[in-house]
Amino acid sequence: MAEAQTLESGESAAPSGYADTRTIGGPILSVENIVVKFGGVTAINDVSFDVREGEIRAIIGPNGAGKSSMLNVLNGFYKPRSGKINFAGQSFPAMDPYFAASNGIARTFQNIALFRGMSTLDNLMTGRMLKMKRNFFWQCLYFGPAQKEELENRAHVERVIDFLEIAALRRTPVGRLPYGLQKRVELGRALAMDPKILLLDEPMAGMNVEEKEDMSRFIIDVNEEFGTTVILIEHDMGVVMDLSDRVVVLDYGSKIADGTPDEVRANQDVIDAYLGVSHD
Amino acid sequence: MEFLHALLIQPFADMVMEPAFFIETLVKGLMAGVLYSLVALGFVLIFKASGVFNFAQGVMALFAALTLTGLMELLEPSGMPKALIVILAIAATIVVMILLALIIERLVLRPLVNQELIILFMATLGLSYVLEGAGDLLWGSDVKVLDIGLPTDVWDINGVFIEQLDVTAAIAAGSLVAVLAVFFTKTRIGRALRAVADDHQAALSVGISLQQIWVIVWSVAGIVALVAGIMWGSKSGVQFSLSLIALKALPVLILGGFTSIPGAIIGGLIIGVGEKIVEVFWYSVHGGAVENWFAFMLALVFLMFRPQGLFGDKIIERV
Amino acid sequence: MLYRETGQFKRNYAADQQLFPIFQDKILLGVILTVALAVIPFVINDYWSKAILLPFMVYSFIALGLNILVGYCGQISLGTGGFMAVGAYSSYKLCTAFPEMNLVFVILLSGGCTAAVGVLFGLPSLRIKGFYLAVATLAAQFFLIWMFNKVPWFYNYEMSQITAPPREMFGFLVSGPQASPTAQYLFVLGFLIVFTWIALNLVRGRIGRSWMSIRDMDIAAELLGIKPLKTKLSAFAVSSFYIGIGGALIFHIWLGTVEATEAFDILQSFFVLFAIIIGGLGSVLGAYLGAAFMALMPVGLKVVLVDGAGMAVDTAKHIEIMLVGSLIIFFLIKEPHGLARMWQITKEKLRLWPFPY
Amino acid sequence: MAYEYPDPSVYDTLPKLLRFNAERHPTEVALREKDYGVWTEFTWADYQERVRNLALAMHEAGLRKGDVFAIIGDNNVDWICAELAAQSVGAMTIGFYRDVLEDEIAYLAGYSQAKMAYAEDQEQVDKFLALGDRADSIEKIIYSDQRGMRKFDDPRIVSFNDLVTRGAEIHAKSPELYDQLVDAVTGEDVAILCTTSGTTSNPKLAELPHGNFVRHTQLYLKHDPKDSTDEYVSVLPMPWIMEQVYTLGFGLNSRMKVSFPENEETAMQDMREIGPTFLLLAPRVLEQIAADMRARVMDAGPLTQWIFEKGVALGTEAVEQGSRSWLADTMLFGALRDRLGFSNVRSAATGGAAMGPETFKLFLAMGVPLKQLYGQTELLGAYTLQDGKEIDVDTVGVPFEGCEVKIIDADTDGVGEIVTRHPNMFRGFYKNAEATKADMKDGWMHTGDAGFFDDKGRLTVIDRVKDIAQTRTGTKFSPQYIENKLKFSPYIGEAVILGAGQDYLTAIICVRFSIVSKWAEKARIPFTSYTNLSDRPEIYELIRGEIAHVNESLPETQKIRKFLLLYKELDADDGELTRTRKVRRSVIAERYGPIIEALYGDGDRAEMNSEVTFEDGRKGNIQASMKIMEVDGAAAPALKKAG
Repeated sequence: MAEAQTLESGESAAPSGYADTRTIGGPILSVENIVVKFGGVTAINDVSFDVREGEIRAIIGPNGAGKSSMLNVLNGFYKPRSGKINFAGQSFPAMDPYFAASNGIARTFQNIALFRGMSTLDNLMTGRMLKMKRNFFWQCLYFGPAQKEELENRAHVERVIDFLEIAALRRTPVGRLPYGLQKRVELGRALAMDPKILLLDEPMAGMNVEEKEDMSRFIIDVNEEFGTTVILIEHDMGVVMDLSDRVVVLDYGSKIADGTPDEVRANQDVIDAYLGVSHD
Repeated sequence: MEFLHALLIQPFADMVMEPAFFIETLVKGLMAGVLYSLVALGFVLIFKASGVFNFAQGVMALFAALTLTGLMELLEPSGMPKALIVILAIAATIVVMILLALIIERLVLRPLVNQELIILFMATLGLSYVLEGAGDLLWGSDVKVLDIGLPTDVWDINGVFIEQLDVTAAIAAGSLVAVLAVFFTKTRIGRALRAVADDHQAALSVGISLQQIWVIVWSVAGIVALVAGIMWGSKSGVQFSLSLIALKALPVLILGGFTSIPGAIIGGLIIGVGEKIVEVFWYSVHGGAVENWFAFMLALVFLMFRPQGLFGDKIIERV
Repeated sequence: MLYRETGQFKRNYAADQQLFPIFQDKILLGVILTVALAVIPFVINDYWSKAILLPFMVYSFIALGLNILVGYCGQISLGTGGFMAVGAYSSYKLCTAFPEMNLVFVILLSGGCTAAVGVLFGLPSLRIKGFYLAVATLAAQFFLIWMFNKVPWFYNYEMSQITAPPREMFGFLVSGPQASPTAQYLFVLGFLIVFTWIALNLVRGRIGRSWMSIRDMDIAAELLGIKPLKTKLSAFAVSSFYIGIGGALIFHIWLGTVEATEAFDILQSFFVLFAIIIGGLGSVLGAYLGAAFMALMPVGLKVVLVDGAGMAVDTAKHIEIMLVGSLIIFFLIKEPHGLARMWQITKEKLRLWPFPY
Repeated sequence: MAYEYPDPSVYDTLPKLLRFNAERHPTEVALREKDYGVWTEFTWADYQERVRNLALAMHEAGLRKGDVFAIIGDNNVDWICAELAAQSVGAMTIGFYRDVLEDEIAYLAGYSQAKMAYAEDQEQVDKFLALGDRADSIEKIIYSDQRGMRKFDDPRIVSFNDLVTRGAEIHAKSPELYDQLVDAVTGEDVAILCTTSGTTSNPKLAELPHGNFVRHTQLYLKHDPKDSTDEYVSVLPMPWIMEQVYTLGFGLNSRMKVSFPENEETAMQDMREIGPTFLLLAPRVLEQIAADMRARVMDAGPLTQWIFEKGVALGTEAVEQGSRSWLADTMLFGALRDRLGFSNVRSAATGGAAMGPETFKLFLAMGVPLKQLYGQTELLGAYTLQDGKEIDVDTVGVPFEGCEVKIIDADTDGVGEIVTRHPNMFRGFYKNAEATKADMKDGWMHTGDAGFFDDKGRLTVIDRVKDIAQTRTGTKFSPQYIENKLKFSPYIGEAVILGAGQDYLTAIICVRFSIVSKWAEKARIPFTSYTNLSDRPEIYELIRGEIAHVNESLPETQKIRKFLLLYKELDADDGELTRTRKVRRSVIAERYGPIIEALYGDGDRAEMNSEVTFEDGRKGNIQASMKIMEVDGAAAPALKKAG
């Protein structure tokens, strides 16, 4: 567990004047008995868990444990064979991607899925798509309401740019950015949606220590500043244990543990399934 | 009412009333289908081995046929026996097609390696223009008669007329498929080619470079194009429209699946038969020339329901 | 080299997002517009109009339309010729059915008809991509041309060749054999300027970004709340609208007489596709550059090879075909974003000179 | 042009000047700030309103005349508004450098008993909070960046915007209050407690009264006039005296527009967007710009390189003859100026260190009229400035009118310590009479710098007096002065001059890798690494030529006799340089003892094989072998005896 030290924030050692001002609410999203199969292969087997409003929830597990599949279920890209998803006061057998997006579920991808032909700014602006309503006619003229709407959303996106400290990259085509910054821009695109829930698929994969620290800081800030619920898949155990409030552990598509980082760390099944083999 | 009758009743009545004519149309359709299949086969070969959708396959057939007729015209004054001329010309054309494959690999494919497939597709569009221009420039653009001595008689089997050329084409196509099947399953290179379709690394570990594979595949596709060109050319002359007719191989592929050789054959037959029968028996409904678009519309409808084709692999998207 | 940008700063997003934020670019645009509007109309003659300017302008228009679909939205289409025919034939029908209708409305409405047809043939794009879609659009090409050739209603039960009736704008004849080159030129130029401006507005706003997001990464776009079908169909609609207007302009202004199987065959589809590949996929400027190249290269080659070197017309034509094909391959290898990117790189270099980066 | 500045006897404080401008020119743009990608403009009325509201709220919160107000953050409108607001109620302001360490804040805040602080963002607020008891005098901490602030629940923390809102309410209730507060402050009251760079001990705080500040900046403006058409981009550290003089002094006196860039990374681009008419750049920065420029042109095509070389040659030649080359300007410098954002520059200053003649001429040729200046915090910044009439690389010009400068304890060459006095200088060090006494003798400020006057009355500054070294034979020399001359060579990155207590001078040289590696590539000299490159005989020969060139301008006794090329670059991370890239001689002497010994020995190689402990506790084993080369230009000892 040497990695855990690299991200020790040291906040607990700080003097008075600090407080966890977040309010963790009731469950905002939950899944019940989800089963996902591809052909004959079971990717997720009867998994249930809930996510509380305002918390950072991690899903961990060895490679192929079904973590990404779980995120894909949550935002509607995969349709489960059985089980249900409870969200926004309703219950669904499967999520619809558009419904997820329009009800405030945003996500990033494990392999960066930016729009490579566009600039950083335009990529972030795509995150505002659902907030922009002006019809085709006004769009043609780029005048009056359409321009007003465009500029208002630009102003919003600029706040995200400021937040993520990417002002210098505004006009750069994202394809030219280094990997770590692409990840940051992708987070920015998700943030531009004003999400209630942010799904992060290995946000720190392939990053160096410094980039990981930056990204962790951004995730914590998003969670604290905007009260955004974060659901996170991450390989780096140190990061997960530092960041998250509660952790779900998957192994071969099944849930083997669920609890606070400390509880999970102490769980024998988890140690056997994951922690034991992670030190390669 | 009259229209519905013409659409729904009359054609089937005609089929039943004139079985010989129906069978003849059917056979004609099958034979056209065989030729579509031959062009489609070339597509499949290249697609399977490199993922490249070779739009120029039809023009390659035209180019091969033009080269063949051109060479035969050149050899004719020599006074050699016809059979020798044909054999020499065919051999030379095969050499030309292999050279062409080498050139294409070097000048088009190699610089575009690792590019998106859609870029490669558009490059083959450009290639088809180059080949068309080159063929016309070298051999002239008039319609040419291609006669390599294939039988042109018509058999009359109980009132059903069947052209021998069509039968020859079917036999040629059949043997080509057989040869290819042997090539792909029994030879080392063939097996490597199959491997490359699944995994480029795997093919490299067999000890064949990607470049070599491309050259081989394009050469084989060139030879297939030559066979298709001979058949089409013998039937209706060598002319530019050949490359357009060859476009019909595209819907054939959609029906049959881009990666399946049997699919190419069966798709070709379905389209050949389908368009002939619709053309002939529904003439009063549409007024003719539906062959121009029937295949494409069929493919379009088909795509809506089964995009991977009859025999193609299922396309799975992963996030 | 020529650019001087010190002291050009933006106080608000409106200024920052304007079409031509750099002062020197505004001057360049002003010069081009002045020449187009105030110089050419006075010097134009029949040859320049019919052989050079009209083809360049109508193909720019059509290339602009196709570029929206292919370059911005990433949906390949080989049905351009068919859609041009829809524009031409629907304008013919409208024009003959309502002789009093202003030609501008006729042409806009025929663009609308084409958009509807385009949407219909765009439906498969929900399920298929790339060259599968290319094949599907071939169906549109072949079916539409067959239809205009076979269904007599479309050519008013006369000859399958249709002829544009004379029509006036502001008292000047713009279509028919008596129309003056200046009037025709200005008529097409008006369309071109207005619709280029609209295209620029579309591609820089919400709709343009939704197209590009579908092109670049459709899965990610869907999860941002972009509806793939709606977005693709909107691209098909806008694209076909432009192509239809282009077809109508070809019929009414440039050629005057067309026959579906000749004027709008599959080679037209290739022609326009090549124009945008050479010009630059996903660039409004690219549509202009590509159309200029494709429309003017044959003229240039004819002057050089036939008139100059005394080559046979046929041979020159073959060379032209080969040249176009080679250039397509060349551009795809060397500069997949075409002439527009080359211009952009040049401009970037000028802006940085004497520094290389 | 005679531009009338406000009468300093009436408008004798900075807030009064602000009020004056807001009354006379309410709609004129005073400040710009790039936020969220676009430039927000503040008119004089906006500026005044913001300062007024903030001041009223601060006053309500208990800030009074004579209190100390601490400021830390990036250069921006909020910073200067906070500063002026505090000054409006008569408080004294201290600016902290933004990367200052906690200990220094603790020291200064505790020592000055700062009552309130402006800390821009969470990071800076953290610094104050972390002090705990060490800064118990602080009653309020004002922040302007909301981000990350939610986790604080310290009651002392208030938001800038809340204060501004509160101030507006107070103003609505008592409209005369602000004017009363401002009028209660006079020119005799201290405006700024400016930190002086204490390299050895804790920093001291120089008391700068309002009246002195206003008058001295007007004096400066007389020598370098500015008006409301002037544009200035604030990129230097805000607490530094010169940035205070420009942003507040020039800004308020001449209504020069001041713009603040978005952040550090975009500063150069933002500066270009504005196109300043006036700038101050340290010689180090200018050298860096010139070096970058050359390095980038080296990567360009041959034609561009040719144009560049020709243009520079033509331009330099013209400058040497006191004119500008029209041709060079058209073909090169026009574009070059634009790329760097210097197109509109009408006046430019530099100072603080020596500068290479080539670089100096390059900027002059480019149309950037560089003038060197000299000054100290205690003397309110610059008090000498070149007149710009001729190319003058060495001197810092003549003193401003009314500023007395003299050299004391001069040696035979006229070199001695520079001492200065003028009517507007600082009043003393805050709560530190002892230090005041040490630096101020009979009303003269002892600068600690060594320098001399030339026959035209121009001052030349050599080095710190305490850094002047002596050879065994008694020759005085300034290592830094010679090192700087060496570093003007594009091929020399760092240089260390040795010779104190020795018979003659030697040098340890670090090549400038970015340039030398390109040179080597062009000359087809193979190399694998910095170390390997530094060992090539061709490179030794190259550097030898450069040193010989410098030797020509040095007195016989100060010529460099031998040198070697160090196997590595000197590194601030290894403690060999200060963060401002000054050589740490003691560290060098200790770490490279064997090399130095070898330089003064007879061998022609220096060997390094020792274990060293770096600052951060790392241990490393250094093993290296370097050639030692003699510089032919220097006379051999035997010859000297003969002569």
